[in-house]
Parts: sequence; C-alpha cells; structure tokens
Amino acid sequence: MNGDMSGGAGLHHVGDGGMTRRAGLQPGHAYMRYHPKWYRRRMSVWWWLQKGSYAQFVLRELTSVAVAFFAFIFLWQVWALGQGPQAYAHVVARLGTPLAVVLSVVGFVLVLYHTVTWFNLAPAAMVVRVSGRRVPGWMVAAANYAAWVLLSAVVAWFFLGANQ
Amino acid sequence: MSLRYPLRDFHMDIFSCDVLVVGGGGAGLRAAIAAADAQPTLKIGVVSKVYPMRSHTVSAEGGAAAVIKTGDSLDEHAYDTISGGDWLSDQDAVEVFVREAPTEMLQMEHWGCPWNREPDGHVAVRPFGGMKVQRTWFAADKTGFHMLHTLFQTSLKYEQIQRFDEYFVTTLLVDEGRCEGVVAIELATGRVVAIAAKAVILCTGGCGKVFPFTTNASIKNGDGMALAYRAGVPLKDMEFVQYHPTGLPFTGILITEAARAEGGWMLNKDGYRYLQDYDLGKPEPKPVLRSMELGPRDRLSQAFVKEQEKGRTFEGPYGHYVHLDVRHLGQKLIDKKLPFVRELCLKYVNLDPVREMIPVRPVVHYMMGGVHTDINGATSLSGLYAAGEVACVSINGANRLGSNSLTELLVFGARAGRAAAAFTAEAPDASSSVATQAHDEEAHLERRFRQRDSVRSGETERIATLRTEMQGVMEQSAGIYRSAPTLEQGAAQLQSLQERLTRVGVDDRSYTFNTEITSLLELSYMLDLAEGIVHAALARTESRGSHQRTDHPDRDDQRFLAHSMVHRTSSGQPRIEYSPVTITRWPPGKRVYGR
Amino acid sequence: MNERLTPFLWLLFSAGGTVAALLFPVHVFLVALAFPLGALPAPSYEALHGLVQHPLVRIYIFVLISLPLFHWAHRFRYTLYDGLQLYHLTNLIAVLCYGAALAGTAATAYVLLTLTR
Amino acid sequence: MASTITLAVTRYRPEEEAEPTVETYTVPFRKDWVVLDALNHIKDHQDGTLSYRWSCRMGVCGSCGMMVNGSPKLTCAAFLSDYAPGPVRVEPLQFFPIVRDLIVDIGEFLHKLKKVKPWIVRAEEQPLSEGEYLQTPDEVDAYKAFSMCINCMLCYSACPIVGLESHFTGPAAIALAQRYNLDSRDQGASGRVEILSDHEGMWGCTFVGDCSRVCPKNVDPAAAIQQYKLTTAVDTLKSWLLPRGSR
Repeated sequence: MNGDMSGGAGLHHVGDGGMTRRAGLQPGHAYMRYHPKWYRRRMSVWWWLQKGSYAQFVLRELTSVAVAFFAFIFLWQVWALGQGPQAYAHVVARLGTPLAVVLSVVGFVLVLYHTVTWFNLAPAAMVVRVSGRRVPGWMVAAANYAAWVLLSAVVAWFFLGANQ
Repeated sequence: MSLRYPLRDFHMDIFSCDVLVVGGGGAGLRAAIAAADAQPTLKIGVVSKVYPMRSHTVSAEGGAAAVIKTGDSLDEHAYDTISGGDWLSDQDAVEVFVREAPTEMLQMEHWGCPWNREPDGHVAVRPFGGMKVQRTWFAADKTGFHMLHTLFQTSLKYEQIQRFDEYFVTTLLVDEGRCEGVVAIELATGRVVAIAAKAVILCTGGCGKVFPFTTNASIKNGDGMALAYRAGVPLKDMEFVQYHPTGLPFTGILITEAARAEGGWMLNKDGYRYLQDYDLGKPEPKPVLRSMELGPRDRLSQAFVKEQEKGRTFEGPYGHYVHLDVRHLGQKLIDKKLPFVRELCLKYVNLDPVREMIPVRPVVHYMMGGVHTDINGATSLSGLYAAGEVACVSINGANRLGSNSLTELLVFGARAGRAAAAFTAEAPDASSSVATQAHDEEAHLERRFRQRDSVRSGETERIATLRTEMQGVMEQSAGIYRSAPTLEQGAAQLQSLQERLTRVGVDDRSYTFNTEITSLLELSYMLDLAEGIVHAALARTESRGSHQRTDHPDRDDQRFLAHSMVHRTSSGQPRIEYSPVTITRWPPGKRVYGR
Repeated sequence: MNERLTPFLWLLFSAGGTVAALLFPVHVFLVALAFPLGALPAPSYEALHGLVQHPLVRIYIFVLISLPLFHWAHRFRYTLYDGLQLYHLTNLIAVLCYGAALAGTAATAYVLLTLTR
Repeated sequence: MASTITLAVTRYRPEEEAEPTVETYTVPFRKDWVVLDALNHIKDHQDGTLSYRWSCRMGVCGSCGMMVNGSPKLTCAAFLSDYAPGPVRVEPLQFFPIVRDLIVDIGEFLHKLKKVKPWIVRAEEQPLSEGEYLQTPDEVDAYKAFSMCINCMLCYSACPIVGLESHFTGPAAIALAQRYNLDSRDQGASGRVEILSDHEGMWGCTFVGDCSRVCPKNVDPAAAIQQYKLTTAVDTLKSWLLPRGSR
C-alpha cells in the first residue's frame, strides 16, 4: 500500500524517496529533465587544516600521542627501578639528553593542552545534579581544576618528600 | 510503484491516496494524525511547499487557550471569544471549540509538548489579551514552535502518513462537483505530478504577505484560499484582517502579546500609557485582565493610529512607532517567560529589553477570514475540507483573541481530519478525468512559464514590482482604518495589477527548484485574495472588530450581523453575498474592556 | 569493531583521559623535566624503590600507565580513521591501536608484579 | 560608510553546468540589513534566477541556513555590517549535496530523524480523561534545551564527521533522541539506544564540538551526544557486572 505512493519501498518521504532512487546516477552524467543532478563535494584529506576549530580538534586528539609516549617513559622508569640502581641512573641520564628534553617539553605542552581541553569539555558530558537542579558547567570545570591542583600537590609531595 | 498513466506522447506521475492534506503546519499535521487515528488503514498524504517544520505555525509565540483550571469555565472562554470577535463568531462553532480545546491540549501534552509547569507538575497557564481568566497554555514564548515540532515528530511514527515535501500545489482537481486531488510541482525536479485523493484538506494558513508590514513568513501567500476560491468555493469574512499591535518596525517580527500579559506597558513618545485614553480601563502597575494592555488586538492597533494622528508617536525610518516597555519585569522573569522576546530584540534590533524599551508598531498578523467551512471543516465543494487559518468556521468573528489560533488549528484540524476520513468511506475512487486535467495543467504551466514568446511579448513586468505595489495598495486601502474612496481606488488599482500580472516575465527557465515560478504563482494567488479583501471591505458599510470604516464608524447589526461571502465570478471579479451568523446563547452586546 | 565492546572501550578512553588530565602534567614535569634537568632535588633510587614496594603505589602506577594507553588507542584510532580517511583499514587500525594498549597494559602488569624487593 | 557591498554567491545550475560557479552582486549596504535581505534584493531587482530557501526571517523556521564567509549561519540573523566591507561569501551549507544555487538536499536528515523515534514512547498510554502527565519544572529543564532544535542543519554543516561519513546520524537527530530519552513522560530510551549504538550513531561522534558552537538556539548537541555516550556506557557496564534482577 505504501509502495503505491512512495516509489521507493518503505520510504516515508515520497519526494525524496524518488529522488534518492533517481539521484543514484553517476557523477558527471548529463542532466535529464525531471531528474535531479546533485553536486557533491568530496572532502579533502586536509579538511582538518581548513578551519581553526578543526585544527584545534585534531591537535587535541594528537595529544594522546604525547600521553602514550609518557606512559611508556613511566613504564621504562619503573622497569629500571626493578633492574637496579645502575639501570635507573641510566634512564635518568637518558631523560636528560637534549633530544629527550626537547621531546619532553613539547610533550609536556601537549599534555597540558589535553588537561585544559579535557576539563573544559567534561561539563558537557557530565550532568551533575544537586537536589534536582543541574550544577552549572563552569562549577563542574572548576571542581575539576581544584582536584587537579590538589592531586598534583599530593604527587609532588610524595616525590619530593621521598628522600626523607 | 507510482502509477503511470500513458498520456499522449509522454508519461506523468500520478500518485493516489485516500486523504490528502495540503500544508504541513499545525493544522495539517493535526488533521493527518486525526485521519490516521480515525481509520488506520487509510493512506494519508501531506503535500507541502516547505518541509513541515518550516511551516509558519513555528512562529507563534504566546500560547494556546484552553479551559483547565478551576475558577474558569467553558462559557467564559466562549464569551471572551465571542465578545472579542464583536459577535460575528458562529456561536455553535465556538461552543464546540471551547469544549474540545482542553482535550486537544492534553493530547499535545501526551505527545510530548514541553508546556511550562507549576511547581507541582501541573500545566501552567498565563493571562492573555481579551481573556477574562488565565487560560493560556504556553511553552515559554515559543509555543507554536514546540507545538509544530511535537506534531511533526509525532507524525513520523505513522507509517501510513506519507509526505510530499517541497511540492507546490498549482490547482485542485475538480470533477463533477467533487474535489479529487491536486496538481503539484515537485520543486527539486520541476516535475508536474497529480496526487489523486478521495478527500482533500486545505491547511495552508493565511495570506499576511498581501500586506507590506506583517509578522507573517514569506510563505504566507494564501495558496489554499486562492485554490479553493478558484475552484468556486466562497471565501468568508475576508475583510477582517488582524493587526497585531506589537511588531518590530522594518522586519515585522512579532513581539508576543505575552510580553504585555506578563506586565509590559505600551508607552507613547511622552512615556504615557496611552491606552487609558481609548476606553480600555485605567492604568494599574500590575496587569489586569481584559484591560489596558490586555485589551483585544483590534482596539490596541486602532488606538495606535489615533495616537499617531495626535502626533504622539515616534517617527523612525520605517514609519511611526511606540514603545513596549518590559524593563520593570526584571531579567529573571524575562528570561524565564519571554526568552524569545529578548533573543529577537538582541539579535534583530540589537537592544536588550531588560534595559531598553522595544520599538513596536501594529503589523498585519492574522486573517480572520478564509475558506468558508462548516463545523467539521467541510467546504461547499464535496470532498474539500479546510482547517486552521486558511479556513473560516468562524470562531474568530471580526477579531481573533490572542492564543485562540493555536487551539483552533488543533480542534478544527482534528475535526477536519476525522470528517475527511469518514468521507472517504462513501466516496468513490477518483474519476478518470484526473489524468486529463493534470495533463492540461502541466501544459498550461509549460506554456505560461517556459515558452519565451508567450511571456516575452511586449513590455514585461517584474514580480517584485507588482508585489510591492499590491502591498502598498492594501495598506493604503484596507489598513486599520478604511473608507469607501480609498477602497474603491484600491479595487481599481488591484484590477490593473491583475492585468499587468499577465505581462510578468520569468527569467528562470530551469526545472530545478525554480523559485521564480513559484513566486509568480504566489503573487497571482495573493492578488485574487487582495481583491477579495478589498471588495468585502467595501461592501461592509459598518465598523466591527478589526474592520473600521471611517465613513461608517458604528456597528450595524441590522444589516451586517452576517458573514460576507466572496464568490469568484466567471470574469474573475469577486461578488459579495451574505449569510447569517449563528447565535446560540450570547445575543450581541457592547464590547466592554477595562471595566 | 564489535559494537558491543564500543561502550566499554569508550569508558576506558574516558577514564584514561581523566587520569592523564589529572596526573600527567605533574608526573611529566617532575620525572621528564625537573629531575633530569636538576631543577628540583630528585628522589634517590632507594627512596623510589622503597615507595614502589607498597601495593597501593603499584596499583596506582598500573592505573597511571594502562588507562591512558587505552585513552591513546581510542583517540589515535579515530584520528587515523577520520583524519586520513582510511575507511578500508578500519578493522586493522582498531586491532593495532587497542592491541598496543593491551600489550602495554600487560607489560606494565608484568613489570609491577616482578619488581624485585 | 560605504553605500554598497559585494556578495560573492555560489551558483549551481545543474541543467547548464557540471559544477558550481561564483557570481558577484553589488547591493545597497544598509545597517539593518541581514545577508538574507541582500539576497532578496538580488532576487527582486537584479537576478530572478537566484534560488535559495527562506521563510520566517526571525530565526525559528530554520530554512535559510547557508555558509557565510565559510561559517554556517542563519542568513536572517547575519548582519551585513558584521561582514563589511565585504565581499561577503555566500555558499550553500557544506557537506550536503547541492540541488541548485544555495539550496541543498536535506532529505537524508529526515530519514535519520525518523530513525531515532523522536516521539513519546510509552508501554501504556494514560487516557486523556485522566489529565496531564505530571512533570515538575526541574523535569522539564532536564530536556528543554535539547527540544529547542529548529532543524536548521547548521550543526550538520559544521560537523566534519557528517562530511566524512554521510551515514552518521548527526548532531541534531541524536540530540532530539536524547531530548525524548530525558523526558520523564517517555519510556523509549532502550529502543533508541539500540538504534544509536553503532558507529553511525553516537559512537561516530568524536566531539569536535563545532555543532554546539554554530547552533543558533544553544541546543548544545555535542553535550547531548557525550551525555548519551556516558549513560549508554554506564548502562552497558552495569548490564555486564550486575545480575539481571538488580539492574
């Protein structure tokens, strides 16, 4: 019964149902009266450079490379702790080479970028309610930053106080 | 598969359905759903020149009236409506309207409309102009938007409702006194199709665009009114044109009546609440129902003209204006109940109503008149129905009350949907002449728009020139105040515009989304209706509601407690007749506000 | 990718992102910059070795390393997929990314469990 | 202040040309004119063949979305003065097939919208005679923002994922699914999750966030999608960890 009207089985939208069917012609075909000839632009592989916000997005995603890099640095260091003082000293020395320092500086900036973007976007995903009312996004973000400062201080205290 | 009727040397697509709704706005979607609910086996088509969510219902702001609170009564709603309409409403229709309104509004609630609520979870109501009791349901000040999207999204679950989006209807298919469908242009391809149906429901809204300053969207060209009129169906009460007192100058953007209902003031250039000079009550700091700023729209718009005559209005680049002041309501209330007012002011006139006054002027808002229907939306043409602003039942009489139109499109959209569904049971299938008629219409369109010689012979005219002239004529002759000389002049000017219309040239010969052809068709629709309005206004030598004659300032119940009926004669000129108003329980009285 | 796994992988990504956001700046600053450059007094080998004896510290290190690896895997996967439009390699990319994170996690667990006293 | 401004408008005439071209028009420059007014001036007085959609001119019908200087905008709310001295680049919304000139095909969106069941789903309907479903103002607030979508398609035109994968359900449709999920009257969330739990649904989103930045109604579809992901992920985890009865 639906088929009587739609021209395309099961399509609720008559005009478009027909259009989709007819627009299935190959690109570059000659125009035929009563048939649409849509123009579709293909997206460039460099789409993420075309707009500031897209570039920022890709940069944000690529901070994950820095995260993975440091995760392996940490693992390397912990492994060295298990291998004895010499192995550990070797790791520390390697981290001090100019190349490692440059990589670490760049990575550190990326990690900070990750932190800032993560905290700023977190309120969008997290709906926090206190007695039925939604907590405003900036308060959620502020709580994140407060936790960040606190946890950083705790970690620093463990590291810096480890010798005592 | 679409049925393809072999016709001479080419094929034409002919679709068929049981009930075809023309227009995908509030009334159209409500009608389609009602028909589907009434008889689930029916095939229902919705053909619209825009995607349904673009329909003009979306622009309605303030709310929708229905009795639900204790302390209110159906009779009070009926009385407010009838007195607001200056006793030109058919009272049997009003009684049906107020009775079915609460159910329809509850149905909207059940379908998910985000009504504003009381703290206990019940639906909240707000005051509105001309209403004695608070009974206006609202979804902030985007009520029409929420209702339209709720209806549209709900309609998606009905598999039997099939849409023809962006199809422009050019004519009704009529054979042996019965409407059997429509001919339409598929805009994306230029293909002309016939959609045969056992019953057709017109839900195309009003024709505000015949006037220059209007809250109406560009698509409000009275398509359905003209289609019916050309098919021989009379138009009723066309002289009654509602001016909304608070539109933004230039754009005509609507500042909702809710702004006044929440406590906004109308101030002239001396900062004076001038409505107190026009028998609308005394100014109070808080809004008083049926008083001052909460008077009916016709009276407020008329007061503006009087103020202008007294030289007490501001003069700006787009004509005279006064101020709407909501500053004293405070940011909190404005953001909660009038957020759209603030958004529109900030975005479109770069002022913040929290701190500044809003410039406003009366702008054309609503057609009380329309296709003559009975209480079920049936027209005088068998198989043709109408509902919503396109129709005139009439509940609105000589002046519609704010917040009755959204309710009207639900109540009468549903009634028309059910009536059309019932009609299909006894209606035979469309006759074989459908194909011939559709082919003739296609040939006609082709000749008119794409054969260079027929269009380009002699002098050509531009669509926009004619449209602008028509709008000017309408404001001059059929504005807030009218008189015989200006109306006669207007009628003559419109007739010459009709002649010039035949010389309008079309530059665009494309078959793909040709908006020049549709603009021209819309202009031709509007010119027919403009003539209907002017002739009906000329014939009614009295003043009633929104129809004010300076040469006949009083209401004349002896002669004009009657609906005007505009018939199209064979020459194309309108002929006016009258039919009686149905009075049940409320004999004509004096309209009293502010007391 | 198995559609049923996706919500789980996304949770790992989110958790890893949060861990990295909260803890990586301070760890990176101290371990990769301040200590190697001598800007701050580095803890001795013995002190750190003592610290990692505590089971809670080992769990902490496990979380610190493994979750951010899954965070990376998820993001890197989508970046390759959308950024370079490598749609035909979608499964391979997913296996390589999450596989690497899994391997890193296993290595971390092994190192932490076999850490000498 | 200059008295005119130039618009560089994309034209595409499928019957005559293989791909879009640019045509420039000079129109009067008026302080209170928006880009749409300029287009109307062109159509009325210079070139009747220019095609575009528009209707309400008050930012609520959602018809007139176009790319203005590379960003998706409602042209009824894009003031010429913000783009002075010009030229103003007006293009059809990107990532959609162009039908003609500034008109794009949005039929695909209508299919996606229907797919997510954007209506109230209930196991049992309460009869109308029993009145309204109660819903407190706070319960309304839970979904209200996501109900403000006008389907203007700016978010689709801002979303690179839409451009890359035309099957991606997209910001507006997912936000509308979430609008119903969060409505206390609705019981259809589980059905919608099944539809949206694939890479064409919510998991296709990588939270670029531009959809929310361009939304003229502050719907924040990006937030809707991330919240949807979080809820779905937590629910999935619960279904694995908890025995059936206690879910």
